[in-house]
Order: sequence, then C-alpha cells, then structure tokens
Amino acid sequence: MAPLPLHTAGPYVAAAYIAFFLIVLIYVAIMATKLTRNERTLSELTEQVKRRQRAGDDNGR
Amino acid sequence: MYGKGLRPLSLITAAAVALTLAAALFWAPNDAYLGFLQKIFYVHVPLAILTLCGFVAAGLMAVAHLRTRDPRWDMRSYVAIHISLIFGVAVLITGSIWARGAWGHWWVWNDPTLVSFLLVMLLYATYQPLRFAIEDPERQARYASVFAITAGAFVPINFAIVRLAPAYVHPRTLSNISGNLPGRMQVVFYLALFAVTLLWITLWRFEMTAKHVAAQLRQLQNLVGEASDEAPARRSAAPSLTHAGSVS
Amino acid sequence: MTRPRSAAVVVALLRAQLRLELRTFESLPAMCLFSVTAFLLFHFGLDVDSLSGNLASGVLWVTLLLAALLAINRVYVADAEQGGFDAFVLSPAERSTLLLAKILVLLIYLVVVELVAVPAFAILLLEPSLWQAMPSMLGAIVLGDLGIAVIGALVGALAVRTQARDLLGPLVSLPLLVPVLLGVARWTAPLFDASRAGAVALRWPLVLALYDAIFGLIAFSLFDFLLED
Amino acid sequence: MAGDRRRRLRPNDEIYDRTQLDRFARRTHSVSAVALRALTRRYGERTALAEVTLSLETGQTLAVLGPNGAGKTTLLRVLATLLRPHEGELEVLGHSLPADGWLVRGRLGLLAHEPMLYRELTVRENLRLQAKLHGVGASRIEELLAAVALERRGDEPLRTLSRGLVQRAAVCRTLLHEPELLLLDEPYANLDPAARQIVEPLIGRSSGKTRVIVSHDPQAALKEADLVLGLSRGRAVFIAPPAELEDSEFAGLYE
Repeated sequence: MAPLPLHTAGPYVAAAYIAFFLIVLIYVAIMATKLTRNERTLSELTEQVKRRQRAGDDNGR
Repeated sequence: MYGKGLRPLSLITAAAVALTLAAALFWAPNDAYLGFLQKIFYVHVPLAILTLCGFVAAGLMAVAHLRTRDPRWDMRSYVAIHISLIFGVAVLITGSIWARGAWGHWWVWNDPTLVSFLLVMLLYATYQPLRFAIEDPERQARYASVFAITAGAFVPINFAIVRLAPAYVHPRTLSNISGNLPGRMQVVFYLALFAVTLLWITLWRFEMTAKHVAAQLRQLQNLVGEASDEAPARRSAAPSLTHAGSVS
Repeated sequence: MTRPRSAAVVVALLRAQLRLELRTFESLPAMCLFSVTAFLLFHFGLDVDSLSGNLASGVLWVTLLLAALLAINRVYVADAEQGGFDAFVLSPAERSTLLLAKILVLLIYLVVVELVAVPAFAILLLEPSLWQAMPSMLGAIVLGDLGIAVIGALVGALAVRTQARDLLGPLVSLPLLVPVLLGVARWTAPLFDASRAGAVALRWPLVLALYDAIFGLIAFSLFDFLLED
Repeated sequence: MAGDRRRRLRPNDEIYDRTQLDRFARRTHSVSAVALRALTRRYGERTALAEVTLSLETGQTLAVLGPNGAGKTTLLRVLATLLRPHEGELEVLGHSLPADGWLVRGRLGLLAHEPMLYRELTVRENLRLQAKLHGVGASRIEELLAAVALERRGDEPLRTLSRGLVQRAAVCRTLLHEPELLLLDEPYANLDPAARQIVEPLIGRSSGKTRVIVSHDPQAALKEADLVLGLSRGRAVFIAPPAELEDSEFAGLYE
C-alpha cells in the first residue's frame, strides 16, 4: 500500500483533528447551556430572597 | 470543592494540547509506511487508551461506592463514564476516518482494537438507559455501580480475547504501531498521551464542579423556595447528590 | 436459629422454579420453537441448503444465544412481581444461593433447548454428520452454556426491577456474551468441517473456562448488592 | 477445644453453632424488642421517615396510624430488614441493624399487602419452599394449615384462591419459622369476620408475641395496642399509650 501523497492524506488527517476538536467544542457548548440554566435559577433564587427580606423589613418596622 | 485547581489545570492542558498538535504535524517525521495519514494516530490512539482507562477507573470508583455507600463516589463514577463515552465517540470517528484513508472504507473488521472498542462502547451505551430506567435514586446508584464494575472488568478481558481470534492478522494494528515507533514519533506519541490524559482529567473535574454546583443550587432552592412537598418528579439518569444530604 | 444449609436452599429454589416453569411454560417451549424457526430464517435469509465450518457453528450459536435471551428475561419475573425477592431477603438463607439456583435453572433450560435445537440443526442445515463433532462439541456446549447462564443470571437480576426490563436485559447481556460466542463458535467451527472434523485450537476452551470463572467470581461478589434495598 | 485463634464471626459465616451464636447475641443484649433513635429513611429528595424515635418492650403491641403515604409501610419494611435506614440507630430483637440483619431475619415475620407467595404454586408447595429457606422442618406446615382451616385447599394453586384465603396462607408463611416479632400491615384487610376469628389467636393480641401493626381502623388498633404511633409525612406526630391520647391529636392526623 504506497503511502498516500500529501494532498490526498491531508484532508483525512485534517478531518480527524477537526472531528476531535468539534466533539470537545460540542461538549463545552452543552456544559455552557447547563451553566446558563443554573444562572437563571440562581437569579430567581436571589430574587425570592430579596422579596422575602423586603417582606421581612416591612412588617419588621 | 472540585473547582479549586481547575483554572491552572486547564491552562496546562491547553498548552499540552497545542504543543502536541504542533509536534505531531510539524516535528514528527512522516511514517515510512502510511505517510502523512499516520498523524491521525497521535489523536486516535491516546483517546482510545484514555477511554478504556476511564471505563476501568469508573469501575474502581464504583467499587469504592459500593464499599463506602457514599453517593459522591457514584457521582465520580457516573462522570468518568460520561467523559469516557464522549472520548469514545471521538475515537470511533477518528478511527473510521483512519480506516477510510488507509483501506478505502469506513469500517474494517481486521483491526482487533477497533472491533473490541466498538463492543465496549455498545456495552457502555446501555449505562445511561439503565440509570434512567430505575426511579429510586439510591437503587439507581447501586445498580449503576454493579454495572460499572462488571463492565469495567469486561474491558481488559474483551481487549485480550478479541485479539486471540486468528482472523485479525494485520501488519499495522494499533498496538504495534504505538509500541515500536522510531525515536521522534515515540516522543510525540507520549506527549499526545500526556495531553489527552490531562484533557480527560480537566473535563472530568469540570463536569464534577458543574454537577456539584447544580446539586447545591437544588438544595438552596429547596431551602429558600416554597419547597413543594413532592420533589419535582423530573426523572434523570444523572445522580442527584442531594438525596443523601451529603452536599458538602 | 441456625442458618439453613445452602445446598438444601438451592435445591428448594431450583425445584420451585422448575415447577413454576412446568406450570406456566413461559420459557422452554418458546426457546425451542424460536431456535427451530431461526434455522428456517437463516435458510431463507442466507438462501443456503446446508452449512459447514465457520458458518454452521456461527448460525447454531447465534441462534442458541438469542434463544437464551428469552429465558434471561423471564427467569426473575416471578420473583420480582410476586414478592419472591422480598420473601427470599426476609429469610436467613445465604444470598448467593438464589444466584446459584438461577444459574442452574438457566443451565437446565439451555440443555433442554439444545437437546431439541442441535439435532434439528443437524437435520435441517448441518452438512457433515453431527457425530463427527462429538465429543469435543459437548465440552463447548457445557462451557458455553455456563458462560451464558452466569452472565444471564447476573444481568437478569440487574434488569428485572427496572422500567424497561425486556429491553435492558438483552442490551446489557449481548455485549458481555460476545466473548462466549466467540469462544464456542471458533471451538466448534473446525468440528463442522465438510470433509472431517479438524483440530480444535486449544486456546478457545481455555478462554471460555477463564471467562466463565472470572465472571462467575464477579457475579457472586456483586449479587448481594442487587438484592438489598 | 477450638483452637486459641478465636475466629471472628463474619456476617455471612455459615459454619457456626448454637454456642457461638448465643455468646454473640449476649454481647448485644437489650431489654426492648424494638428500639429506634432518630431513624431516617429517604426516597430521593423526599424523606419517607424523619427522625422517628421509640422503643417497644417484648410482648407489647405498637399500632402505627396515619394517612396514606405517611411512611407506615416504609417503617415496617425497615424493621423487617428489607430497607436500610439512612440515618439514626435501629435495634431489633437486641441486634443493631443493618449490620446484624442476618441474625434477626429468622426471628421476625412480615405480613405485608402482597402475600409474597408464588401464584402458580400450591399453598403447600409455597410453604415447603419457605420452610427450606428458613431451615425449619415441614411438620409445622400441616399444623398451621389446620389452624387457619386451609388443609382442604392446600393443594390448589394460589391464584385459584380468594383474597381472604390467600391472606390466611400468607399468615401461615409469616408464622412458619415461629418468629418472636410480628410485623403486620393491615392484617385483617380482606378478611371476613369468620376468617378474622380463625386468624385472631395466631396473630392477635392473644398470641402474646411482640407486634407492630399498621392499621387504618383506629378504633380497633386502640383496643389492641400498648403504644400508638401517629405518622404524618414521615414525621412522628405522637407516640403514647392509647389511654393518654385525646381525640384532638387523633383528628389532626387524618386532615
């Protein structure tokens, strides 16, 4: 099996490295969506706590 | 806390991966037999090794889980299998690209490593459905650990047995390729292995941190929010750390 | 209170399970009919009148493996649905007796099916006579069935109390059974050579025996964790 | 004499005799038959049992009352060593669980909603299997069948029997190995008054055994119980002898 000349082997190697890179990128993207979901729930929570504190201050005074 | 050493770790990993890419493409000589195509090995073989080691590591973590009954070990085993599965997909894709380049078709049966790898991936693909099919979180964790140990033991055995089948006589199988590489290629191969190992550990720590944050957030939600009596019946394959109150 | 002798418990569990099978005929007839039907499917699928060598042993063992899945899916159902597990956990009996009983049940089912399926295969599809394959083939059958029974008993217990049990049982056990299939198929292949029975490569009996032993050890050490809650 | 190297008694150790067992049992002696301290059991993020603490003396009867889903059945299954406690201490018949589970299992009987008998086997076949599992002789089977008037129907598959007859067969299974502690989950459900008379001496107060009864019929439970536990959403609302209970506490339980 003669070694493939550069220009024919090149795309295969490139494809392989790109595939690897893409998979890691997709993984990071999925983790990013999870992060945004966490961010939203966190902001909701802080909202609730603030409301509760305000409610606490109102009847506190 | 899982996030502590994450930043320096990811910096080192990024550097290692960049160095590997440069060395593999420019510094290492072309393979006498396969030519430029051989460069795929610097990403394909380390990924395969890490995937299999990841599965075995997950099996050991599962042993620790069954012994200590600490749900954190179940979480570690779950994340290890999850990362290894992702690496495994990358291995199968780069493997078929390599087969396409070397023999002209997307899948070859005569390479025992590739075949036994596909078998292991098929087995671990049932890990998530198994977890999803069990509702009680504690039993889900325990059954998942039993699976992880059995499958973890299967990986090395299967790797050995499939090689015994005589049909697989192929000059350039993965094993002897990574074994006796000439000088420079050997160095680059080990560099690649080191970089991919670092990548595996970084992603594992990354996901552990993410899961830990999510668990703490849910606990916070229960504390602050008008905790509805019935926990949200959102079934998930992922272990929820809160059920054992062990979110430190 | 002394702990009941394990042998007596295993025999009792075995007798109860076999009596259950004779009353309901859930697995055995299905496995036998499935095997013979599968040979027909291979005949039409491969459009071949007789088989020898690798192809013959492959067709035989793939059929038996798939037939075994029917039993693996059913062997724990009565225990899961009618509280058999709870009754067993409530007794002071040794946990592994249930696993041993289920392994023996699966072995008996497989032997009974093979008594029907192997002669049927010889008549329908096998080119050389079956006698040339004996007695080495019996060794393959014993070690092969043992492997199937051990892995089937462990995976059956893992899958039975889940939502998708009929799906998970086969999905998990088939990859684990590939080395067993590889071992028995390569073992019996030379025995089915058209001319006369070729020599059996010694590695396959060894591989099978080792595989059965290792997974037997794993099954017995992990089984307890599947029972308690 | 056994060698000086005294072998530690491992839980799954099969080879041991009566003397070793007694010596092991004496070391963990305690008066109460059942003792719970802050027993907690979770199901996912929900707590099925939250810090339940009580102790029941030998020979006494505990009635467990409460709405559906309060954790009554969970409590019974934890006591029966079917479920592991997640937190807190639990001692049954002088042995701490879940460590010494195997020591306790032969000495308690659980009568649950499901009979835990194979429908396709006959009553006698089921009981013979249970006898072997508990390592007791088959002689008691006929004795018990006679006690619950099931001898004639003993050779019919369980699925052909009515709910009441199946319950009586389950009572036989529960009493087969002469348990010291009875765990009963609504034992008299599906039983007509006549059947109840038959079963009463075996599992009722007159049997003299230590009993934990889960019941939906508060009046009947009060008559039989020495101690009453009210459970609501896994929490113990009240634990007291029936005499000290006012109706108000009672009402609150079933809102």
